[in-house]
Amino acid sequence: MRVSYYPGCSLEGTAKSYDISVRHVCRSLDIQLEEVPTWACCGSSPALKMNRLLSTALSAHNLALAERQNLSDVVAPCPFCFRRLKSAQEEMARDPALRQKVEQTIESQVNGNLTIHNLLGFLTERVGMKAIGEKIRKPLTGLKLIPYYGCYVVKPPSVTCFDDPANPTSLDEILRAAGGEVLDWDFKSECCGAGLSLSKPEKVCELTGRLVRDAAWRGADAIVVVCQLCQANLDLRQREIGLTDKKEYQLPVIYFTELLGLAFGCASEQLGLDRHFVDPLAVLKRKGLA
Amino acid sequence: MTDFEPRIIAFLCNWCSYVAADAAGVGRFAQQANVRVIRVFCSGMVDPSYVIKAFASGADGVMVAGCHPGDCHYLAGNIKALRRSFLLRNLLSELGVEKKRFRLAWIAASESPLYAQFVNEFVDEVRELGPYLPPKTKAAKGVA
Amino acid sequence: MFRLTGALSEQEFLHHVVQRSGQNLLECLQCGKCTGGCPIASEKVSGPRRLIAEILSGMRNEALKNPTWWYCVSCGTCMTRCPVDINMYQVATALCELAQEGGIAPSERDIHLFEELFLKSVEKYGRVKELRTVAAYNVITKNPLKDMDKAVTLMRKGAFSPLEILSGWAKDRKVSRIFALARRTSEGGHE
Amino acid sequence: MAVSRHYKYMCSEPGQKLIRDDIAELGLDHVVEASCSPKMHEPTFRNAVSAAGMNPYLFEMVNIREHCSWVSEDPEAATRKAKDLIRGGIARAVHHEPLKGSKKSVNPKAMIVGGGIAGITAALKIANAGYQVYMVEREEIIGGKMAQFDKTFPTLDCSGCILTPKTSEVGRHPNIQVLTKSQVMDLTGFVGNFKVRVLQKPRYVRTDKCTGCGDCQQVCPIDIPSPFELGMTTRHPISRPFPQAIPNTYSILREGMPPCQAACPAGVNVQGYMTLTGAGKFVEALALIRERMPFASICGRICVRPCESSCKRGQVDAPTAICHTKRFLGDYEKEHSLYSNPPMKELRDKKVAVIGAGPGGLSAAYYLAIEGYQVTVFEKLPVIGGMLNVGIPDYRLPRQIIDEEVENIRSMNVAFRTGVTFGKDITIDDLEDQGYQAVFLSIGLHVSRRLGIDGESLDGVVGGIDMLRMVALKEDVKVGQNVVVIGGGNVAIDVARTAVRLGAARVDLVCLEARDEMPAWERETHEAIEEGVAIHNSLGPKEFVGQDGKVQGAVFKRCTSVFDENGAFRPTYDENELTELACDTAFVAIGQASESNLLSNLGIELAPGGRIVTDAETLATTRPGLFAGGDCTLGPATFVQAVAQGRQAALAIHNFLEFGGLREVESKERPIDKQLNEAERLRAKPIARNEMPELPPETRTKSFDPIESGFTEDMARSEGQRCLSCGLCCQCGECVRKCGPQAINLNERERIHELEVGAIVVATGVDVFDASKYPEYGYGKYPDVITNLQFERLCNASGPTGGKILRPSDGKVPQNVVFVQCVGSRDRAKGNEYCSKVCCMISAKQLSIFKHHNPHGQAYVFYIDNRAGGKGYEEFLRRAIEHEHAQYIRGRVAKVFQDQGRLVVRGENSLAGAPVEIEADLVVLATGLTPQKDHASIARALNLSTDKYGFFMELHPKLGPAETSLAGIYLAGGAQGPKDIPESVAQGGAAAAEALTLFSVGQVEIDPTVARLDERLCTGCKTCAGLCAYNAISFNEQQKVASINDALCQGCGTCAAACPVAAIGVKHYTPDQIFAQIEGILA
Repeated sequence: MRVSYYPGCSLEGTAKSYDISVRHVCRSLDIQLEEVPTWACCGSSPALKMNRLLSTALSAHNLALAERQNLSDVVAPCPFCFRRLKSAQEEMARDPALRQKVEQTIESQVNGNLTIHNLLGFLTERVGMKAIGEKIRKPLTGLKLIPYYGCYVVKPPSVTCFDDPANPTSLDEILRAAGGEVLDWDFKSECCGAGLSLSKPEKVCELTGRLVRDAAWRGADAIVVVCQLCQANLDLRQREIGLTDKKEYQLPVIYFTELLGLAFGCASEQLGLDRHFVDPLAVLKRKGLA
Repeated sequence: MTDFEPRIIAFLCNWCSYVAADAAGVGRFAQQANVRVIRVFCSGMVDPSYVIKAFASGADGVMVAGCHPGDCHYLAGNIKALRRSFLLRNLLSELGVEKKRFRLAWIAASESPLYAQFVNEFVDEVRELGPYLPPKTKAAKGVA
Repeated sequence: MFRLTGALSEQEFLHHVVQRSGQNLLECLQCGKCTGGCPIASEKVSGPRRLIAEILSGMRNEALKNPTWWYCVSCGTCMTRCPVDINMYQVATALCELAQEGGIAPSERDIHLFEELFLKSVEKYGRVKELRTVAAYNVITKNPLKDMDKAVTLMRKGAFSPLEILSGWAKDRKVSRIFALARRTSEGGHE
Repeated sequence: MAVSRHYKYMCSEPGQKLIRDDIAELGLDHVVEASCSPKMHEPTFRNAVSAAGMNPYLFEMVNIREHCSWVSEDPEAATRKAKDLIRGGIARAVHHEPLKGSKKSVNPKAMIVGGGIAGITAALKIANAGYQVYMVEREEIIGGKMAQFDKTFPTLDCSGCILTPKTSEVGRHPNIQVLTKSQVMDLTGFVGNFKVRVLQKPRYVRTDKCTGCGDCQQVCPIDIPSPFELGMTTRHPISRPFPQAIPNTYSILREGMPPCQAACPAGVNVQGYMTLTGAGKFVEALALIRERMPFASICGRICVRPCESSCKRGQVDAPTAICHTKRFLGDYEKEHSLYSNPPMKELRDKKVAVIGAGPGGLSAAYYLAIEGYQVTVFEKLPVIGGMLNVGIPDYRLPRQIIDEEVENIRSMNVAFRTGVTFGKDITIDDLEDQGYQAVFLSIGLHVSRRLGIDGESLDGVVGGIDMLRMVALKEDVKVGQNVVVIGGGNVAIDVARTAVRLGAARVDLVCLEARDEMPAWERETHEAIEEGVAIHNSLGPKEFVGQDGKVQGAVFKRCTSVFDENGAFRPTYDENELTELACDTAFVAIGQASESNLLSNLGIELAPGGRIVTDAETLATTRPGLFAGGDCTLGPATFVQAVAQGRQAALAIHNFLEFGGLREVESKERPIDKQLNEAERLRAKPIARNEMPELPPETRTKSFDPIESGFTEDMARSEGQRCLSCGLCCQCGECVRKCGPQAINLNERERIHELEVGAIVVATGVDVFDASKYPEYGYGKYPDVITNLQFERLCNASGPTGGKILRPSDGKVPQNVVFVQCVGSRDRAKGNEYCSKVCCMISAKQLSIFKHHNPHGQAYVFYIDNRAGGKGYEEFLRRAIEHEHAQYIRGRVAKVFQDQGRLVVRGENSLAGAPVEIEADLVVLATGLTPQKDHASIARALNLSTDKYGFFMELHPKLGPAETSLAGIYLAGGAQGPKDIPESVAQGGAAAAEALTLFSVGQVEIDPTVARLDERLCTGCKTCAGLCAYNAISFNEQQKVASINDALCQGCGTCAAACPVAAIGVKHYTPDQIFAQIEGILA
């Protein structure tokens, strides 16, 4: 299977391990990721807030680039990129005047005929659990995992059209398929503070603190994420959270693709698992997984 | 004296005061739990001997309540009760019952808060008086 | 004292927000389910319900200075749960644009700064240069050593290379042009 | 005790089965059940034990819920109480005997109290089922509050369009009799057999004759704020609220007799003629006066004016100048020669003699002449008018005025014979011989009372009224230079002022009374002082001194007090403190007496003072055919009293001659409250009292010229317009004269109907909270702050603005309308904690209507919560916000104020967290619903209970919402609690279904709990028989014992309580049972 691949800025920056593991997992599943040539940033939250047209135009620009690849599907591992692409395509379809304005801005046509996937959705819906299950070589037996979806992949459902925003289960299914022990919790799609990491770190600590504490209380070995913002916010703030609690949190925050890669039998260092702030390898080793 | 909890018998007319007492319940108008209600058709039905009997049997107070004058379900039974009460009071004082231990009241069906208030005031007053101790005379014997 | 006289102009602000956002705020029930679930709402940040109340009441200044839409991380929780399907991003965008047009200074300078730097990076290179943006932000906010310990750890682990900051990146002229065209259309394009 | 069981839901089927099974299996013969009130479930359990074959009266129920658990805060004490009660119940049950009730048929007629939409619904359903219905409505029309609404929510149906078909159906339904202006007085009987007394106030217009043409209201001179239009426009007292009203006839709003008329001894319709005068209808005004006072000109000059003292305008500024206005009318008539005789009956062949041509005699002659009698007036004096002529000086009442009024009477075929002394020149027997069939004696008091002190016979000491008479008859009166007048009454003042005019240099008036005790009219006294009369108070005459038989002075002693502690005339003196006044003439004006020797020969009863004794109503003396009135029966009385008695005598003589008996005089109308009310204060037009122009003191003492020169036409009219119309309708008769079908009867009086019905539906509805209880909202202060009911009228096509929403202050179309919610709802401090339920929707509806009228207007609503619980309600409310763009501001309004002439509403925008002010053109207060103001009297009349607000209590809040604790009485509509129209209609239907169920069953079971007599004990004292209110006890003469009729006995037990030998007891409430219960409780 060949699909367009839109990694987004982070995946070539701080979330390198996400990119590495994604590519690895897809390769294992015989999916050929064809990176959208000269893709640009989706504008993310700042563009969305500051200028609606610009925000839509940036996504449309990327869609136009992707359309030229002549593939029917595009996959974006970054949930926000995914949402922006999907939202732009949908808004233009609904509002011809907007589409016209956007096309004038990007100076090219957008057909709007791509199927846009987030990675999680792509794997569960397009690839299927059966195909994933068949590839498991090293089940994650004994690993207690907290599935954390974050906001962007499921909310708002009118845009994402994916899973249940209040209680999503796709990640659970994948982790279970990979042989992990999935813990239930109520914060699957609660916010981590997202783009406030830099400007309002205290807000991020407040939001992630709740997540980390509950995950620790439930006895998780790791929090599994699908978003690089979630990963960063959860991974980097555990010391501050521990300071208020007079506790030391060492809860690894891992991309689901990294775990899937492990289960597929890949070596941890090939997946980027050694690049996280809170070291996941100790736990994985203890469980005999790394 | 503070531990004393009086026991009071209340004869309530079926049409007004008993309804008021029921409505006081529905409206949750709190009352001290010292009053024991006996339903009668009309305040005019309350024979003076009932009142005397109550005191003789250990009541510390007795109240009779009926409809307002002019509102009696039986035209004027309450007026008859009123007339009778003057004589009854005299009789009671002969028996050593303080005047304050007996009360006649007009409480309409609509006056449930008033009923609760009346009960509470009467209980307080009788509590103040202390227990009724019948004199060991022939008067007490006469009605037993 | 906020006084209403029934003048048509009192409804103007509401109309602008409704028009730009495409969201019929008159439908808002003021139920507060949005603010109840809003991750950024706090004692200091009112959250969407109150923000809409201000817009509905014609309280232009209060709404445009309300930090809520600055804080908004577009998590989408509010609109996921909204009983009348109000899309708060659109409202936030409309307010941001109206504030810019009205020359109202951003109530949250640090957020604004980060977002500016972010977009600057995108405008120039077509993509956001994370480390460079962070470093610029820390320098401008006079806190250059912020989170340095973490950066060092991550660098050591190979999560990223410090060279990224220094290395010259190719400019994306196409994206710069999109920025320019979008700005031009936005400025002149609104009714 | 065979078995004791505890079960949580004993009234449920499993619970009842438990009882039935126990009766069957254990063979129980008595059952005691402790749970809720027997008022609630006694019938349930009686049925249950019956089903198991036990007599229901062997069952006893103990109330431990309403009387214990629900009212006790101490669970342990409550448990003790419950145990005591249960013990009592058990002890009592032991004495229960099997009883069997009888059946009584149900009277299949219903009474609906209240003619609003709930009552109308109930009435129509019952009537359509074929049963007779009485609808008792307090107001003049049916329709209730709904008739005032413009549209209904949420469909915006026209309220009138859906209501009027219903009201007209009621109006013409053969099974429904509507009693308007009626109220329930009291109730006796029981379910199926009620007797209700209904008080019906007069409509004054007969519904069967009125054609609704409206001619009457065109001539009605009075405008009052319309209650139906909530004061936003005026109506005439004779009117109908709107053209489609049912009954579709006119009626008159009259509060009762106004205080002026009530105060007038002659009962002159003051309000009537003042109103007519105000409207410029002078001739009609005079005719109205003459119905009770033939002498407007005279009365207008000399009346003591009790009317003015009681005039309510006096509580605003100054009383209406009634008397001067009346004088104007009389004078106007003379000036313009407008007099014509009143309509007179055909001359009868009956002669009546009037003795004495004073005011009483003349009045009698006048009214007798109208009735067609041949009247002859005999007068001792050479002049006609009695004391008017010889007792009142010219400067107060010119002779010419008297002559002219007498002339009018003469023109009515009344014969006058002057110079005829009764008792000397003519006797009663003579009169009878001459064919006079009745005689009215009105001879007055023309003898001066004497002091009885030394020197009284000295030359120069003269009786006061003798002096006045001599002056009047132009006889020679010697008045010296120094005059002393003794007396403190009006006669004394007249004498003193006459003496001044006759040239006395110094006039001293001496009286017993202190200045403020003097019986003379203060105004007269004041004028006398102005004219130079010196007043000496608190002096009693001791003697006259003189020389050569001529008076030279008078000696007085200090009077220490005039009246004793009971207010009786009993002067005491200090004999040591003497004062002497020199004089050459002394007038003694201390009172008048009759010629007692004349009266004593008549053979009629006389009072000790020599006055003739008469019947108070008919003025008949003890001699048949001889009537008497005026001073000779009353003692010194006023002119107006004498006139009143003359008319009274004329009516009595007419009755005597026409019917041969002394018929009771007409029934009196109830007088209205003397205290000024707010409505009257608002009605008071800002007109100052007109002052009577009069001669200055220095001019007037020079002659006997009249002091007062009279009112001008304008003055009289403006006085008429100062009248507050206290009685509302003034009964001027304009409408009566105009009404073609002669449907109006102003003499209609209240009536009491005694109606027998089997079921009663109470649907008395709601009132609207009085918004002026929120002074901070400015209701009543600012005309543009109105209630939502007023707003309904503003929208209504038949309303005060013809359906245009215009603000009251200037009639402009409002741009900003601010609705203020919860005015009188959800406010414990104002006594209404409850939610009125309908106001949220009313405001949403009203602002929608407003926006339809004025699409560019802006509506604001201050609310606490939007309560839109009903089908389509929330959607309607959202439309108001989303489509009508009403700005809803969450927060209770703090204040409504005026800021530089603009109304401003201030409150918190609690959702935006900031106070806000709104400039308003119109503020609409969404006033809450309250019980009717007369809820307490309705509750007492029908023995119903109410909650603490005054809403009627239903039998059960969930399962008996349309029933009351009294079987046969049902509830519908807002009287039970705030409701909207569909709920009221639904409950009206439910109440009708209850009544119809009763009628359909046709029978009710009568409690067998009636009195029972033990004949062996009965001593035959008959105490019981006299006490029984139902005549159920008779006396068996043969056996000498009482006998009780079970069918009549109601079981009240009064007889039992009174029986000295305890021979009577009420079944189920016997002394044995009560004694056992007492012992059980106290054990």
